[in-house]
Amino acid sequence: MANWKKAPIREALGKTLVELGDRYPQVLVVNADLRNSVKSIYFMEKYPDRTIEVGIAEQNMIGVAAGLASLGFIPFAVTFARFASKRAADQISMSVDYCRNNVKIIGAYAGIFTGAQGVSQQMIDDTAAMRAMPNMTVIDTADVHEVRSALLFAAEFSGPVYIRIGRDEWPVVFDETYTFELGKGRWLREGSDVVLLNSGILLPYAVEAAELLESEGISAGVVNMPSIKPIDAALINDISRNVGAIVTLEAHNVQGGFGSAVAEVTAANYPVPIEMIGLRNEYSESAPNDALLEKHHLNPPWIAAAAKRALDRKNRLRC
Amino acid sequence: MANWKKAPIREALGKTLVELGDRYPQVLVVNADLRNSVKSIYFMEKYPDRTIEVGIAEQNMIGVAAGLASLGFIPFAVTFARFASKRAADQISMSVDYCRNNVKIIGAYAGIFTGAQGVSQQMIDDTAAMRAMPNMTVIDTADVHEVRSALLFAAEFSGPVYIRIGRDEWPVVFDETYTFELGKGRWLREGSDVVLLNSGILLPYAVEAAELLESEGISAGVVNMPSIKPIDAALINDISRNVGAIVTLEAHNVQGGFGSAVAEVTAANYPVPIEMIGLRNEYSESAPNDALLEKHHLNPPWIAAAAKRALDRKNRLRC
Amino acid sequence: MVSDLSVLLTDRQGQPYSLTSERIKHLEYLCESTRRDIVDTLYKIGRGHAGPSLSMVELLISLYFEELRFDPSDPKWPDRDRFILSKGHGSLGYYAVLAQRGLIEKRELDTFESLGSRLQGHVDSNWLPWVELTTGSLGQGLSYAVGVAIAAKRQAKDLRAYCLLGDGECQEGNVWEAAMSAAKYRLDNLLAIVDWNNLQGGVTLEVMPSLEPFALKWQAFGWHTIEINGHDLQAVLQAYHQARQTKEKPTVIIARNIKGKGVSYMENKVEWHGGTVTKELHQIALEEINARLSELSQYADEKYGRNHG
Amino acid sequence: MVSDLSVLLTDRQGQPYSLTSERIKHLEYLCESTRRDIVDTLYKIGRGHAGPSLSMVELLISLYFEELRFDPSDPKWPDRDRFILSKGHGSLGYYAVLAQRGLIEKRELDTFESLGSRLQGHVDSNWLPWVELTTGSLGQGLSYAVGVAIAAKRQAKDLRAYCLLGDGECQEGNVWEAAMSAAKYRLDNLLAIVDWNNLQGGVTLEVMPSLEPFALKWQAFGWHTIEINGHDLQAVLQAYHQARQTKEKPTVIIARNIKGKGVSYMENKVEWHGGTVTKELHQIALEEINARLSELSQYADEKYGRNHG
Ligand SMILES: Cc1ncc(C[n+]2csc(CCOP(=O)(O)OP(=O)(O)O)c2C)c(N)n1
Ligand SMILES: Cc1ncc(C[n+]2csc(CCOP(=O)(O)OP(=O)(O)O)c2C)c(N)n1
Ligand SMILES: [Mg+2]
Ligand SMILES: [Mg+2]
Repeated sequence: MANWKKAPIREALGKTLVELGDRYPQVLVVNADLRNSVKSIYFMEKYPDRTIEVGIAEQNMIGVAAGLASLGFIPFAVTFARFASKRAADQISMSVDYCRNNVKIIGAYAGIFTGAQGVSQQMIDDTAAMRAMPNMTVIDTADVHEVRSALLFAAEFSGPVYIRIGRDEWPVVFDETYTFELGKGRWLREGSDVVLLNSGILLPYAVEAAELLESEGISAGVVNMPSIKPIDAALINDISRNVGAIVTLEAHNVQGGFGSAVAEVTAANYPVPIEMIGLRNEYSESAPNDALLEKHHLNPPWIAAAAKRALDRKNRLRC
Repeated sequence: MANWKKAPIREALGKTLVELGDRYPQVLVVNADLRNSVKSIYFMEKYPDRTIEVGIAEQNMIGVAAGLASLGFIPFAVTFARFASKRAADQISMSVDYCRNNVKIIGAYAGIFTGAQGVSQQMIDDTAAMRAMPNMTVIDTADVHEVRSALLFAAEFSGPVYIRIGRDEWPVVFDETYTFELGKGRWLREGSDVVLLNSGILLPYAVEAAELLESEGISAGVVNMPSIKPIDAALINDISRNVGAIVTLEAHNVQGGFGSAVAEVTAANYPVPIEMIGLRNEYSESAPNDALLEKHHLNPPWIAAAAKRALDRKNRLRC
Repeated sequence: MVSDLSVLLTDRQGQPYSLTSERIKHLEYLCESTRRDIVDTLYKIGRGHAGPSLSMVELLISLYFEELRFDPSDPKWPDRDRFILSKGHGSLGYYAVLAQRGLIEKRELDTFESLGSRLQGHVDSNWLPWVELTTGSLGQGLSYAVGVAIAAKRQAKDLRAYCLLGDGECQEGNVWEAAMSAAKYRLDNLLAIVDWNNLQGGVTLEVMPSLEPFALKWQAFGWHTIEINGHDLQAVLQAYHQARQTKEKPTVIIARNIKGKGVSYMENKVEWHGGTVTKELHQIALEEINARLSELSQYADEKYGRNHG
Repeated sequence: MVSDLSVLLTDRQGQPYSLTSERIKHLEYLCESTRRDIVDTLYKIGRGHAGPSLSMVELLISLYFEELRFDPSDPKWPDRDRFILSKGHGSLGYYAVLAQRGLIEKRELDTFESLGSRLQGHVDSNWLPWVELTTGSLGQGLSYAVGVAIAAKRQAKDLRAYCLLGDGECQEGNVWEAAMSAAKYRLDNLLAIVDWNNLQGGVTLEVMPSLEPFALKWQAFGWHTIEINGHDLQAVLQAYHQARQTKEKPTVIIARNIKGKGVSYMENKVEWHGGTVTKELHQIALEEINARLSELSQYADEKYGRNHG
């Protein structure tokens, strides 16, 4: 098994916000009383005059950010994914997405690995809501380097962006040279029987599952696809045609999220069997990450089992 | 072409609410200052004491409804789909869906045919958000009879329900005997080359498209599937296996909605080509319905063209 | 007889000017002319929110003819004041005011709500450059205006943010979130104007949650409040002026208005929130408005106004 | 020396009773015992919101031992009063109070936030039947309580709805929407209690939007307001009593509290919103609490209290 170094994801968020502040004078951070948790406190300490604090008022957070953007600022509205996506959903739809205001919405504490605090601090259906908005760019992130790179991208990119970000100490898959590319997935590992197509924080487990499968003689590729919208249809088509069996992975409900976005592409081009790893239309609970990984079947053995199911179906279809 | 009788959809909503009031003493209606538009005014006139009016405050509307449900009432929270789904999304997620409170959320003015009032009174991404919630039942409706039947179902059913409902005079496809069945789709017309799988208000155009296709020698089935969640996976599997080409129809963005739900099922079982009719990741605008049907390619000729594309792909896959 | 009202104000440029009764009469004329366009368009198109549009005519005419700083030739002039119509369903009235001010052509009103028109059912910044923010989902405009006002302060720009809200709209929690943060940031470059017409969408008012004591609410949220009759142009202009003088606090003008103002059968009638006019009703409305217009006709000339960029 | 405080109240059954100083002392004992459980659990589990939990101990002990009507043997008794902890992150304190009251076992506290535990990180009605509504997304509880109160009135039930909110939580617009509708429905069977500890999640208070003048806000929204020191048990009980006497209006108790109350190094320190204690810090906390407990030990006996269902 891979022996991962670990690094705390929210620290990467906090530090990268400071880096953005250093690089781009137009970048502001808009907080809704979660600076300590999401680590935007670092930005506030360095750039108090570029920090807006609205208190516990996420609807206002989004509207204010839209107004700030209209004068040329690049506001990063940073809070937990639940509050970032759901608490101000109509404001995001009207004042940000429809109007294409240049607001960056950072959904920290996305998914279920959020410090054992339970359902209200987790978020498993934000991707579904955000990617259904016509103008939104939706990105999920896997490790500290992808977090940093996605944030840098968002500052440069003109238009509304939503980024899902985890919280805890987490395996580091990439390194400093990693660069997020909009609308592009990337092979981490070749494979010809089945491809594990990941978006977000389950990436290390995809890699481990591929190793498991290899040990059983199954050639499993691993592709990382942080860009959920726009999605890399060309790469998905390649995989569909050339490999023909897919497992999608996300820390999100399997209904409506990344897996669903992949299924849309395959259905529209080359239909192939897909197994989806994620929350199986269920909420999670308060518990340590390991326990949740196991409970929700997000562990490498479960991923490997899903890969075998996909492969089986592919083989059956082919005869 | 079919020569449809027409009937105003929001009248059906208003009248059925009264019928619910007559049948079920526990039914309440919770309004947020849209009684005139959504026609819950009829209920209020007959049952003022069973009407709650919160004003223009949809977050409170949902929370109040949850509280009312906790004492055994069956509250119908009725407003425009935009405000019903997006303005209180976090409240719905926490206080209704997660807690399985017995609240019925009625999203009137869903889709784009909402009286030429423009984007803010339309709603094209509610299905995506609502169906990603683990406990929500999600229903889209096609005509006045389906509206009525879905509302009757919701009152009987225990648990959170979201129903999409249109607004305008609209072709009547069903009759008084029509009964909504949870998790069930229904054949309106057999077909062996391709199936038009509809959820919601585009149904008459699906039927017309099938007629068009017939005149061109293509056998197109029509299936109506108001129950988006739970979805009729068995029927979709039948169609996938026995027909092998699908066109989905919905007055919703093609990303994340009904079409996407169908694609999830096919990918998980029998992958087949799907073409999706709906908003093509775009917003609509203020205009008469006919103009919008044409602009967004929701008309029978466009549907027929999509069916041919799906059929083509099926044939190419089969050689 | 026309006399000097002896009201000395300063304009947005800081220049003193005296509010003469001619000037007021001229503005009154413009208001009635705007009302005519509203009812004509309503009749021609057969759709629109007449009551909400007629209610705010004086507020908007005063803004666009006397108060707002903007460049008529460039809707996106960076230093313009920002006006946000948070009650976006007042679109018809807003478009008629823009037409009156010459920012769009009057004949464009005939395209209201038709395919491809810039005049969407609710004001829409994707279609019409004079609109700062698409609204129609009530309760969102003030937050945006707060963002504008904070941004202006951070950029040391002298521009002001103006936001017009409905009274019913103030039932939205979003409005109070915005109000709280505006006070916190001491946004004296922000003016909220509430078109208080004591009616919203519903049929009868008694069943709605009451917003009173309304001024007290805003005061408790840290705002300076000014209450006026919002159809009294002099009061409106003085209130705008007073708001500009108020420092360290945002100001809200509570304009006590009449929904449907200026068309007798529409006044204070919730039925005229939406709804369309028959030929007969249109005639009645026109007669009423035309009568006032002819009374005011001697003040029609631009020379009585100012600021005709 | 123990003397009659000569405070005559009526209980939820309408029976008069006199608030003796023994009774108060007994409640004080229970509060300190609850505090001990809070810090013990925090130390054992290594997670939890200590400051928000310690802040509301007196409010909750008074509720669960003196005020609320419920059936200890049946959490779902239909006629029970409904208590909604809108500030769901105060879970640890809430669980400790339930344990103190014997509604859950004390040893269950050790399962806090572990897989399958009924004691979720934020109070959760899917897991623990004593919880009426899962919270943790701030600002939602009051609306639910409004729904309960309206429902009770329509069913002519004598039950009351109680909702405990954080002060920071009142920045949520949802709270003001709920407040407005509660006034409209004249919900005198609804009591909101605000745990005003003048701190929220953020590091420094100056940067947060101020909620003051807080009582004025509620008054402007149509509520009866009572301001008390929320650690003074007598004041708390009198306020609950007064709220029950107030007719035709909802009441809010603004309880001026101290975040982290009872553990010296936590008091008024926003650092202790979350965060965990070292062994040393745990010892210090225990010493402080134990000292008070031994002072109060003579009032430990149940006989000083009442309502031990
Ligand atoms: C969030 C939201 N909820 C509901 C509506 C539907 N709606 C449109 S206008 C209106 C009434 C507005 O009343 P008020 O704010 O007093 O404005 P007026 O029409 O009186 O000018 C309502 C409820 C909406 N547009 N937005
Ligand atoms: C809607 C929402 N936004 C943000 C948070 C994150 N959060 C949890 S506790 C807290 C501070 C709460 O402060 P206050 O209401 O004063 O309660 P206290 O901790 O002081 O008792 C915040 C911002 C949340 N739980 N819900
Ligand atoms: Mg009004
Ligand atoms: Mg607090």
